[in-house]
Amino acid sequence: MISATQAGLIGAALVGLGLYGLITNPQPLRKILAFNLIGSGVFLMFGIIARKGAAAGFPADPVPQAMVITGIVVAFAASALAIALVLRLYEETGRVTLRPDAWTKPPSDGAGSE
Amino acid sequence: MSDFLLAMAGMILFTVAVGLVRVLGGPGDVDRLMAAQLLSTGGIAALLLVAAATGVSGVEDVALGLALLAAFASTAFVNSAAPAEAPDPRAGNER
Amino acid sequence: MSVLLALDIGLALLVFAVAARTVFARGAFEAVVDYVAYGLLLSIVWVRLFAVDVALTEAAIGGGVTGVLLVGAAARLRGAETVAAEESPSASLRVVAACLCLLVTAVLAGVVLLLPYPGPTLAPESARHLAETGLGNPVTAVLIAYRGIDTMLEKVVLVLAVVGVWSLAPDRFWGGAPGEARAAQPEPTLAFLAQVLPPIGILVGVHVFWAGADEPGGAFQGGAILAAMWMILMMARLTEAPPISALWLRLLLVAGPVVFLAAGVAGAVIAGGFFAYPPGLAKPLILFIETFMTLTIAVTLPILVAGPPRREPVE
Amino acid sequence: MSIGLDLFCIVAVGAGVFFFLAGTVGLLRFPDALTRLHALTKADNLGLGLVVLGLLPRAGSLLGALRLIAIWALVQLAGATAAQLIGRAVRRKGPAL
Repeated sequence: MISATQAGLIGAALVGLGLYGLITNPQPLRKILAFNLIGSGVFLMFGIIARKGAAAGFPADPVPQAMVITGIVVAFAASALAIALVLRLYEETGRVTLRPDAWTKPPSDGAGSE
Repeated sequence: MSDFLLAMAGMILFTVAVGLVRVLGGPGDVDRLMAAQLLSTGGIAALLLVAAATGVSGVEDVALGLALLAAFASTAFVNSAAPAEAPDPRAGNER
Repeated sequence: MSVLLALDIGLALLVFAVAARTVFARGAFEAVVDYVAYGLLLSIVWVRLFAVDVALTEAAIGGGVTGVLLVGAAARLRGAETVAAEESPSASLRVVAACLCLLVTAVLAGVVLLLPYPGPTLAPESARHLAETGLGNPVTAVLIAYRGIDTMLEKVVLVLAVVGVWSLAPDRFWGGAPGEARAAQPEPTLAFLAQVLPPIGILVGVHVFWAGADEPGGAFQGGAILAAMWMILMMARLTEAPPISALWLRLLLVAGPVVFLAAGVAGAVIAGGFFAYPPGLAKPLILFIETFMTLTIAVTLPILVAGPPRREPVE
Repeated sequence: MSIGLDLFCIVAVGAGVFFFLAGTVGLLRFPDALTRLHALTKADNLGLGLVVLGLLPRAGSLLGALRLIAIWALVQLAGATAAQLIGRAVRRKGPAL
């Protein structure tokens, strides 16, 4: 059971790491990656809950496992949509930034133009 | 015996991962891809060893899936590195 | 046991190190390669958690399909990188963020350490009714039988994601095809791989789907492997993505949820409950539903990776 | 399981690990991208190949053994193709890429 606890601790650490990346990284693509790190950290915590629910001859509780499988697929769909949005933004404007003032000021004053 | 297999799995993973962590900062994108490729092969080997040592069923299928997809990152990279609109005319007769 | 423990600790540290590289890497491409390696390591962790079904999903989606999506995006966003680098947050913000993240991690770690063992579990419940479904794999039973409505709605989410991606198309491309056109002269090496791999991959995909009734595997995993095979054909440009107006494409995209929903409604009429399966017919019915779900996954994932249409429709 | 088979397994798997080690060292120490590629393919082919060889007697069934061999063959295919693609990319655009 000790290995399951480790996986849970790593899950906790991954959530923190992903959160840090999400906050501090200015590039949208990197934010998407960081968000996925948070997601997989949460999935790993589901993993430890499943493992601690081992019973009835199963090495792990199947219900959290099934939820994680569903979660992985949904996380992929969300990432694909997010990436499509970022790419469209880049194609349309030639830059990718989430800073609000970059869009209200004219592009000539530094933030980056073509 | 299973301790030996697990130790070998650990050694492979450790070796390959040390390579990965060093090379990922490395000189070029190509080196990073190579390190990832090596990790993929090493991961498959480690999975097979762990499966043989712990007797969890179905792990071979995971390794099989990873083996099928082993070339995907490199393929996607080469595809996106080459200019996509105009297929390189030299690609066919470059020998 | 002690060797296994050392392996687990090493694996855990490795996962953390690669994840940290994903966050702190300098360039976007570097981070993407890190993330692909991270997905691979994660599937080994799932094997160590005795969740082989999850490991298969992570291997197929995390390693293969997501890798293609991210590498492609990173390559196309190369030009935007230098611009974005100027916008790094100040050092004080970084410190505050780090403290916040440490706090979150500490709380979650505390929760993990305080979890009771043995914890609350639905495993006995799953085991009790497993025979009625005719399945041997409890995870498949949860996905398709006990919590069928979740799985059905998750397929709807996939369809919504496709709608979202397609809606980003400029008006003139609506009804056209995403991605690159088929090449007159495909890159020979890639073409070789794309000709050899799919027959094997289709076999493996169908095997994983079929084995999923009794062993680790199932519709998600099998479908993801099939999806990867279509993607390699498109990457080698031996074939091209269909125009989004193609009727067969749209039918396949919705086939999974529609068949699932129809089975659920039929259950309400015949078996006396929404998503109830008539006794004795459960297993064939579940495999029937799963077949369509596999097809839908196999089509949806490549279409999501291909993105919005980028070519004008051919009249 | 007889001692002979165990010994075979130890030797083969140990040799496989050696090739992974060699491949990694090569990846870290060789001077340019193409030689590093050379080191990488050795680990792909021989490292995994020897590990699979060592595990074959423990596969249990013929089908299990075939699956192991299939995994190795697939990695060979992927490794060979990836090496070709990477090598071409290096030659076309220079190692910095």
